Amino acid sequence: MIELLWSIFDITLVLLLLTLAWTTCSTQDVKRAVTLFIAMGLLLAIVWARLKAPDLALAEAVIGAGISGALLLSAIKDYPATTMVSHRSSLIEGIINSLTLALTILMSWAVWHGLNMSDGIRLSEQVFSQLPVSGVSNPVTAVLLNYRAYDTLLELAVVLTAVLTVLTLNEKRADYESSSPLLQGMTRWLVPLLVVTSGYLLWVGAHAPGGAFQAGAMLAAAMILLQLAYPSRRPEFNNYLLKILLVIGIFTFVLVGLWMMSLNDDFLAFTPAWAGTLILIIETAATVSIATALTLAYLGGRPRGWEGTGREDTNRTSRSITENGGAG
Amino acid sequence: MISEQLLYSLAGIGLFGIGLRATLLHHMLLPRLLALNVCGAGVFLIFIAIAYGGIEVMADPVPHALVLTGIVVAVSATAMALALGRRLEALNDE
Amino acid sequence: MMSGGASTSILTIALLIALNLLLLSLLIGLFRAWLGPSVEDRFSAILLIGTGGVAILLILAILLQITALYDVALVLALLAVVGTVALTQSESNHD
Amino acid sequence: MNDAIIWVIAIPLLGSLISIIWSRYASMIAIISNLLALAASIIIVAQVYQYGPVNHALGSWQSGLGISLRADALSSILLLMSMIVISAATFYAGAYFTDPVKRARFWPLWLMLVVALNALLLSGDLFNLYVTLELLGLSAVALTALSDNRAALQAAIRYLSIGLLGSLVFLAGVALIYMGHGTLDLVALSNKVQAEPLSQVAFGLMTAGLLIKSALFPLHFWLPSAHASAPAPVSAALSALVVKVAVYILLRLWVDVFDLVLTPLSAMLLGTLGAIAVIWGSWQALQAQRLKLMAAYSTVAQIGYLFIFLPLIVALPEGPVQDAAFTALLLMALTHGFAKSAFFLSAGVIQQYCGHDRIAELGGTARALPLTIFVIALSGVALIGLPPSGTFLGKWYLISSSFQAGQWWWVPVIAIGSVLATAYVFRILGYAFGPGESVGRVLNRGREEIPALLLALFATLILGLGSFELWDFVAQHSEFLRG
Amino acid sequence: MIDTLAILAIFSGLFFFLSGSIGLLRLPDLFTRLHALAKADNVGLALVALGVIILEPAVINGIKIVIIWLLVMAASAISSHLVARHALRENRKDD
Repeated sequence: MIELLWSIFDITLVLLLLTLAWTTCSTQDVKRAVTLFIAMGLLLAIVWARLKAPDLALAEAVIGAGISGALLLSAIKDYPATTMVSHRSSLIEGIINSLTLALTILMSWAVWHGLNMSDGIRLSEQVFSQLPVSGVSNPVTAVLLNYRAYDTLLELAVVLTAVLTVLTLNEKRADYESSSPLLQGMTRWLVPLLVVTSGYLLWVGAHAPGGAFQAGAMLAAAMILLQLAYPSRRPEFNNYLLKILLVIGIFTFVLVGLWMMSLNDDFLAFTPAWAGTLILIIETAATVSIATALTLAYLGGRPRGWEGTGREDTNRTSRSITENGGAG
Repeated sequence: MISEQLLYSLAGIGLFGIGLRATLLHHMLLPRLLALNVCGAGVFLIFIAIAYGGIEVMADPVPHALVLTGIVVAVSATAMALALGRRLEALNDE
Repeated sequence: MMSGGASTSILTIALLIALNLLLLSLLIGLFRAWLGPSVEDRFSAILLIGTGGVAILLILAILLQITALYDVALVLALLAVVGTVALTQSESNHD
Repeated sequence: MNDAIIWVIAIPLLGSLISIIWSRYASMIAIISNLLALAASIIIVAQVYQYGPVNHALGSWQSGLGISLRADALSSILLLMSMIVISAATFYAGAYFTDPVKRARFWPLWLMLVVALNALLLSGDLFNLYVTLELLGLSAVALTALSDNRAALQAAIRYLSIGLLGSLVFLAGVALIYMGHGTLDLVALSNKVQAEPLSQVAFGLMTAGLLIKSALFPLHFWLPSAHASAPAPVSAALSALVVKVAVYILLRLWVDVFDLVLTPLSAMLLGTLGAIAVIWGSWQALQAQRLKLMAAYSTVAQIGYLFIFLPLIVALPEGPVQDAAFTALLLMALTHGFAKSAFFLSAGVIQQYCGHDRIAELGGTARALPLTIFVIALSGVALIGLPPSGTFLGKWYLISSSFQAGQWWWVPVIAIGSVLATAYVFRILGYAFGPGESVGRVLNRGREEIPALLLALFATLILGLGSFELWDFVAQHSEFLRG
Repeated sequence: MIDTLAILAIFSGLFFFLSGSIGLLRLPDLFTRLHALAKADNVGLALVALGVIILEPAVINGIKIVIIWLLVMAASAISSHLVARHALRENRKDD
């Protein structure tokens, strides 16, 4: 009975997810697609929770419901066209359809074989056996910031690269109109709550689901909400400070890694006794950087005076020599 | 074999396929970006499905960490693509 | 926590039925998102997924005995607001 | 002891961060960090030469749980090549970007590209490869978009979405591998992977993802526009390095990890695609109206040559003959890297001088920019495969191993490709030496021309004449995984 | 006994959830739909949360659930307001 009920739940959830994905990808209206995509993000958070991945459910709840929704929605305004008809010929469409179908079947076949191959333990035994010397008791945080900390370092570099590109390409979006007083009233108590929750997630990450990314994204959501509620009363940040906030995460990470290399021979080889503290320091710095990066990405471009030369206004006219070097 | 693993990893493959198809079909940036995100969600679902070990068993934390990294990368790439599209629109308007 | 034999399984079954019914209510709500016709109808469907999602997470937390899912529910509740604000604000300033 | 392997990644990363904050001194920071990283890469090559493959377990965790960085002959040589090309392009870029705003935007992203290249070449872990691929893809797209015109942005958007698709397909393969084998470490995997359905499909997915990134025909469609519309130093890095490191991962996976999965038939298929790429790319290069577009199509062709080696390596018996083919492949990749970057840098000089890069209107440039045209001619020598360039030796071995493997049909492909390459190189030289508007004085743009010249000399002389050292080195130290 | 109470609370919550969803699907226009959804979902979530609190032994988690419930209450009030306002504005624009 219990098994059966779980199965019904699982199958319904999966079908719902697939249907949402399909409608997201095949609807004709961009706005509708984005709305459905946000719904799919919420549903994914439930799927992660169901599959006992609370860390991911947290991240998906912040990202799917908040950040990427806000990013995509503000982007819709940048595009004049709102329909998404594909212009492929029916022949090419047929080829694409049969190719993807074949690939899907092939992969399903592989998975069918593959699930029986592994012992099902994989790396988890190692992860748990080394947990006492990793400095944290949440295994996912241990993987992210100790065993595979290098991946996380490069991931922060990816975030930085993306936000640098955003800052390079565009100037900040024009401000919205004023918003409703009710929204502003809500913002007044919601933003502190978001900030407190962010701090809580950062702190709790050591021994329970949570961590730098969830906390950073939460903080960014608070900033985005402020921006939405008080569009005109925008705080003038010192750009120099912003730049430091943007890079401090990776900077701390690399420096700690190198310091540990000087002590323990290997890059990022934390001394077990200090590992907990060091991880918390790195995570705090990373939270700040991620929050700054996501907020800047939402703003859509560089704030005034970002490049420090006072020449931003002439940017649009100063073209490089490669102007006529466009591809055919 | 755990049946949830099979079900959810097949669902992941399904999402991957739907996303892949739409990525190849669409020309425009925004639909294509949504499709790529769906595609990525599919891959992430495969990872998490195989990490699942049953109601009473601790899940394998390694795929969880990998997917967390993947989600961050996906969000960054989305933000970057949107910025490129915005700049292109601005240039088109000039 | 669930204590003892028979009542535990009855409780589990009851919770599972509740879980399935909640999912059903999400399904019905999503039908509205699919039908539309207006943008606002889709927004309201998202509102429903937000609230229903919180309820599902609460029940999953008991069933799977992962207390961290309360945090997820909290975060979902918080962020659903931000999402809705983003939806309505960015839309209403459309020119 | 083996810290150089960290410094080669950490230095450009720190340089990138510092150049964001002190953007005024960004050029200086970039040059210094590049030179330091170059020194570190030389140390790595020396270490590999002396002691064999280098291994650095990050975080001191046993590999499997943690990530390992590894360098062997193949990766360290490619690392050195990439650092030499990058350093030359760095000096070049210091003079190329005159606008301080543009320069401030360029350096952090450029250093991030260096981080990505080096991290990718040294990575010994499948998921880490995915992250480095994404970092590489995003920074390459960002640099392409720096041209800031419509063509460049359209190319960048296409480049980005194709690149993302490629890495997601790759990641799907990684997921299947983890499902079946429970590890992501390349060494551990090389002992576990058998020819069973899961590994075959995973292998196919990873190969497909990387083929997109390495622009093998018919998946090359995104390359010409992106490489042709990027700023010149970026084009040089994209064509010479970014495409090539994708081929590097493919080779690593094929030869070291999936050697049991790779069937002669699939190798033959890829070889055939390579052959088509050689002819089609060369033909398109001959048709191209613009210098940089021509170079981009030539890259498509040159990548094709690398894939022709694959069925040969699979067919040849293990031992010195196979090693020779392997080394020849490496030699071709290196020579093309140096030659193509020199070519793009020179094309950039011409573009700045003429204000365009239309081939038909290049008349008179040979008199105005003699050194640059000389560099183009030199790299042309390498692209065609004339002695003493490295390509000559590479093609020589390609032909001889074709006969040894009994696959003579590659020989006419190579011949046609070389004839077409001769045609497109001489077409440019013909226009360049042709009559044009009278130009005043002979221009001297040392800071841009000398790096290009050095790269071209590497391609033609040093690699050609010093190839026997390379031969020894690779023969002795290619046991990255095989142990 | 306690379990029965919890199940009772959760199932009466479910009733509200389902009626909210059906309302969203069947009611004639946006504003009645929004009204039904917000009211029903809030009561529904309150009851489900009550049930979960009964089952949850740790006090801290109980407090968390109360916070979640309060949040969702406030959020859905504001969200429905924003969606409705948005609908009004858009309609005005169309006129």
